[in-house]
Amino acid sequence: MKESQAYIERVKRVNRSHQRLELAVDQSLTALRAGQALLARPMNKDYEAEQWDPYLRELWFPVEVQARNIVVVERPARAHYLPGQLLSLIGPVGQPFRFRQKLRNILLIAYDTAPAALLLMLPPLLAKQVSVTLVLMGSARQYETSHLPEEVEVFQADDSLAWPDMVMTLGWADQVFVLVGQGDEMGSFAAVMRLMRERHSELPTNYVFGVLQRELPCGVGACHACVLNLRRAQKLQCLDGPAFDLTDLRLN
Amino acid sequence: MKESQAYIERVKRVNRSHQRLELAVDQSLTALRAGQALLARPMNKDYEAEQWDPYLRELWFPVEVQARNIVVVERPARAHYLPGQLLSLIGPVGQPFRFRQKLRNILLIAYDTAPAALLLMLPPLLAKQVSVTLVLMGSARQYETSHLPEEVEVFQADDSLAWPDMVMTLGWADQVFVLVGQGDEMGSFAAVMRLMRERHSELPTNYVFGVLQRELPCGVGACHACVLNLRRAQKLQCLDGPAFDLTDLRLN
Amino acid sequence: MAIEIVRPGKFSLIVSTPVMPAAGTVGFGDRYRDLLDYERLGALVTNPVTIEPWSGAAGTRVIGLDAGVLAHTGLPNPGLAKVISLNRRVWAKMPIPVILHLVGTSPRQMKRAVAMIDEVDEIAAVELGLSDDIDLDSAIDLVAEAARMEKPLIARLPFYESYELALPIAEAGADALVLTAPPRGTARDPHSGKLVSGRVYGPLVKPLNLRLVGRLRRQIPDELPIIAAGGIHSPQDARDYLEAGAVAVQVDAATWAQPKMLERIARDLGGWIATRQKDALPDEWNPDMSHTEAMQRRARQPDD
Amino acid sequence: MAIEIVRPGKFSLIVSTPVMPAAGTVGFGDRYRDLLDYERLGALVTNPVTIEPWSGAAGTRVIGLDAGVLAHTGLPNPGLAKVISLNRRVWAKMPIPVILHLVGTSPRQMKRAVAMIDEVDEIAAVELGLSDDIDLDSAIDLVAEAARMEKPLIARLPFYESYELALPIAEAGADALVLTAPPRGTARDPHSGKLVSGRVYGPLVKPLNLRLVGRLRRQIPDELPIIAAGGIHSPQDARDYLEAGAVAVQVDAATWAQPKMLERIARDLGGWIATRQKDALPDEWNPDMSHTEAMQRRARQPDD
Ligand SMILES: Cc1cc2nc3c(=O)[nH]c(=O)nc-3n(C[C@H](O)[C@H](O)[C@H](O)COP(=O)(O)OP(=O)(O)OC[C@H]3O[C@@H](n4cnc5c(N)ncnc54)[C@H](O)[C@@H]3O)c2cc1C
Ligand SMILES: Cc1cc2nc3c(=O)[nH]c(=O)nc-3n(C[C@H](O)[C@H](O)[C@H](O)COP(=O)(O)OP(=O)(O)OC[C@H]3O[C@@H](n4cnc5c(N)ncnc54)[C@H](O)[C@@H]3O)c2cc1C
Ligand SMILES: Cc1cc2nc3c(=O)[nH]c(=O)nc-3n(C[C@H](O)[C@H](O)[C@H](O)COP(=O)(O)O)c2cc1C
Ligand SMILES: Cc1cc2nc3c(=O)[nH]c(=O)nc-3n(C[C@H](O)[C@H](O)[C@H](O)COP(=O)(O)O)c2cc1C
Ligand code: FES
Ligand code: FES
Repeated sequence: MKESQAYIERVKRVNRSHQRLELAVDQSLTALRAGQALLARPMNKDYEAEQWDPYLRELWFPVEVQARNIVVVERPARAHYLPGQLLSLIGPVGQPFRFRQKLRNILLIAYDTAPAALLLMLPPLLAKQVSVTLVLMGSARQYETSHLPEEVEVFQADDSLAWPDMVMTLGWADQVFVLVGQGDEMGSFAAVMRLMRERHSELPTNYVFGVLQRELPCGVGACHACVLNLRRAQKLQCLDGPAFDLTDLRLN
Repeated sequence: MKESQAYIERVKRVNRSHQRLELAVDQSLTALRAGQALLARPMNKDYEAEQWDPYLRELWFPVEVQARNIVVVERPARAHYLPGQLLSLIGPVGQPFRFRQKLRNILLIAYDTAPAALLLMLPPLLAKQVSVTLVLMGSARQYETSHLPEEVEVFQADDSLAWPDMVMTLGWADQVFVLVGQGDEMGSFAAVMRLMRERHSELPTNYVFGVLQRELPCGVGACHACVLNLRRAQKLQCLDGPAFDLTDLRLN
Repeated sequence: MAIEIVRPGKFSLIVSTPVMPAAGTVGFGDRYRDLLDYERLGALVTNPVTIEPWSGAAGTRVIGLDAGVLAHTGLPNPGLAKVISLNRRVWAKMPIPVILHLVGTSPRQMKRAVAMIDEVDEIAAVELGLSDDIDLDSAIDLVAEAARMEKPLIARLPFYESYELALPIAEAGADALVLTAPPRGTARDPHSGKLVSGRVYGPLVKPLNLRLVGRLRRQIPDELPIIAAGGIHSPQDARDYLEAGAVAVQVDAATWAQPKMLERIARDLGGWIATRQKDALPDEWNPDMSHTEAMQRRARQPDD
Repeated sequence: MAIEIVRPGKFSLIVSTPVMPAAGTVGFGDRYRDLLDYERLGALVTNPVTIEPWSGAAGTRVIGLDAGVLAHTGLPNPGLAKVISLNRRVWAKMPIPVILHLVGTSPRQMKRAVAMIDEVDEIAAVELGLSDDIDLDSAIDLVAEAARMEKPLIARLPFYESYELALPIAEAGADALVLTAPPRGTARDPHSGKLVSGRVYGPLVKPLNLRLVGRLRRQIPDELPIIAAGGIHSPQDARDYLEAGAVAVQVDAATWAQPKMLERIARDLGGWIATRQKDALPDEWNPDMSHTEAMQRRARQPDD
């Protein structure tokens, strides 16, 4: 965890709804792993002239880490970024995703959110021959996936959150990661858990993880705005997250 | 007076302290004349995402109007501008400078401010063989003039506001424009008027003009933040200015 | 659409969209004619007017802040009589009701003002500005005096005192409340280094006043309309205030920074407000009550 | 440099720079260790602590605003006893005084808190947070009870009530005042569409509180130090408060957005403050007064 500076080197549109920013970052950030994020804000060389709108840092989940200290993030196309913009980055924020040792089939679910936070894991997993299924639910169905690796099998869930081969996918999956949009996260998790419970009478631990992307004011465990109630303890999204075992998270 | 949009097409440094922005502007603004200004603010295509820091529009005095709807402004080098930035412009703001019919020699004074607001008049005046003297006073003395037309004769005033050939320049000048920085404008004008009065027992009208560049919240005469007290009336910098006859302005 | 923005009773003030400029932001007349389509606004609220002429504040009056501005104009104005004679013709042409903002000074002066204003058909209503340091009794006396006017009286409450003043002012005869005037603050002029005190404008005023409006709406009688003001910089800001129970909103300094935003908000809520009719017209409202000139003038407008 | 930030008398609290984080912004311990050099700060002010454990607020707690943020954390904390046992070691290692922020609830609970805190040498002073809706009498009782503590008592006043509370609280035994807690406000969560009420942070709070500090400084006894808080986002913001008569300042949400800014402000004023010594140490100040642990611990530091 440190603060470093970066530049937006390139901005390119990847689909109707999203653009990718190539960031020239500090060496230390290239060690960043899937699940970990950056807290970013535009900055000004002259700190007395710092601008405060937008105010909070944005939570950016890298989708790609390239050679030459380039980290790529995916942002909504509406947002306005210009190459050459200086950024302040705090990171890495949070813990890497924990994958099963013998992971063979993984199910990724993006519910009312673009799947960006789930994309950094793709290259390593695919390299290890892990078969990846991505299911888009709710507003996530508007997300175009043509720019994703073709090995990834993509489904669109219907309004009851079901998708073709759902039963099979759920049966095969060794691990499930459920990424939800901001708002009623616990409600969205609960909805997905109902699907799961229909398949597995008894859900094992370390099987289905919920991934959060709430706004993080501080990102270092200081402001306590990201507290989560687990069965036995309170945890912080910024320090302990973004992924939590959904059998452990209090969903109501 | 209208609101229009513009883009920053190019940003280039002109001296140690300043940079020039080439703006691709609406056709209507190319009719803009020396003395008139623009009220500029960065804007966002998505107006619900409008950013409010900085808040007030900046008062920009064009230094050059080129073909192809390009207007050039000069800004401090500290300020951070990127090509491609979309701008909202309100203008033209204010009245053109009024020059004497048979103007032969003009004296321009920049006191505690860069002379940007006085530069747009140079090409037309020089074309008409008017000889131009520019005197830099106070902090204006740090302003490097190598990028200005070489026909312009530049002097640096000393701490008592005197400069070589002052007596001669004052004697020859048919008109004087005194541009002052923000802060104690009336005090700066008064100081310069003392110089003048030492030369001319009785100062004629339409001879020495004070040029103001106070921040203008509205620019259209609505907010009344730019009221000026003249001998016989109250005037507004935004509608009646930026130049006021210093024999008419209340300096205390 | 037609929205009643004053309490049921002797007067009525109808606007076609619940959005208007705040006092002090758009001048006395039509200074924004090149940048705004007045027809799209609910009403014109003039700059503050005093009975006697006031000269502007000396020295710096504007300090740019991070995402805001501090302004202390000193409310320069040539005095009520002059303001009327200078702007009467423009007001007559205005396609929307004209609300004159009157600076509350003394009841004696108020008496003179009332007499003058009652003569001016072009003025649809008066918004009375109560100074920040005013005590409760003086405020009540002022409002009581102003309420003798034959036009709707809207009272604009100061930011810090609005809790204490709201109910008493309502009882003293105000037909509607504006919550609130911009808060006073102090900032340093970066050029002169001097401290300047004045009014603070910016988006951050909105969450403060939204809370205030939400709370006060639950405390004052339903029949007394609240016009919300403070920090509105987007249509959503305005909708939030209406959701909180305001019948209309006033947009302030955002108009200086981005004039079109005022019109956008007005157009947006002009449609959205349909669902607010019930709140906008309290049930007790009696359709054949006497109407103001504004109403009659509106009747002559091509309907929008 | 050494600046006394509590009133002359039984206690003393010396800081080496008049800049500290505001309660609720940097946690209970050293959570900012990777991003801040604590040695450069004047003191650590902990997150709010309650006697009993509090769970965090449910649902959305953070809403980004234009140039600001609304946060309603619900002040989650494991309760005073646990907070002490969990952080004691970190506090002992802190190169700066530790000020514990205690949420004011009931005098009964306060009695228990005082007993616990008096046992903890690592706590240099207590900052008592008074809730926004507190009435004068309850506030006085709370402060009187807290003042029995054998440590300096700093009272943090709510934004809207600070005028009414300042003098009575001072007389009830506060050794310094923090002006003020972040104002409460309401904003709509763009994701859930729900209204959330909480504290509002942002640069625009500064001109409001600067005015307040300037006015109150002229109203309360000179010997009672004011620690200014609210909207500080640059060294100049902090200097303005000192100019207005504050002996020190607290930086709040700016630290979340740009952690280095807190340190910059502290370094900057650490030098600048020299010229403020006179204000910082009231004339009545008696150099051989008893000193707090903070003072003794500082003595062991390599001098900076
Ligand atoms: C003993 C105790 C226990 C508490 N426990 C919890 C807890 O477990 N979790 C928690 O989150 N909080 C808790 N609180 C805090 C409490 O619920 C309030 O959220 C908090 O005190 C803020 O209240 P307020 O009056 O300042 O908010 P206000 O802003 O005054 O809001 C009061 C109510 O009015 C509503 N409101 C405000 N503005 C508007 C508007 N413009 N339009 C419509 N409605 C509006 C708000 O949504 C809120 O419901 C507790 C408080 C106490 C005293
Ligand atoms: C009859 C009358 C005539 C007036 N004529 C004029 C006029 O001609 N021109 C004009 O500009 N105004 C005029 N005023 C307005 C008056 O001078 C004040 O400027 C205005 O009322 C704001 O006062 P305030 O108490 O709200 O300001 P406050 O913010 O309360 O300030 C009061 C004083 O404290 C100072 N102060 C505030 N904060 C601080 C701080 N943090 N540190 C140090 N000092 C601080 C301010 O600078 C100010 O001097 C007039 C007012 C009245 C009633
Ligand atoms: C009774 C009274 C008399 C005032 N007289 C003047 C005046 O002569 N000149 C002036 O600039 N402002 C005058 N003001 C206005 C104040 O300066 C202040 O501007 C006004 O109360 C609103 O503050 P603002 O201008 O910062 O918005 C007066 C205010 C009051 C209440
Ligand atoms: C007497 C009292 C009891 C409170 N109990 C709780 C609680 O159990 N849970 C909670 O989240 N907040 C509790 N709060 C805190 C409030 O929710 C509120 O958060 C606090 O007053 C500060 O507001 P903020 O969190 O918006 O800054 C309590 C506040 C008071 C005054
Ligand atoms: S974001 Fe501040 S504690 Fe997690
Ligand atoms: S800038 Fe508003 S009146 Fe001149």
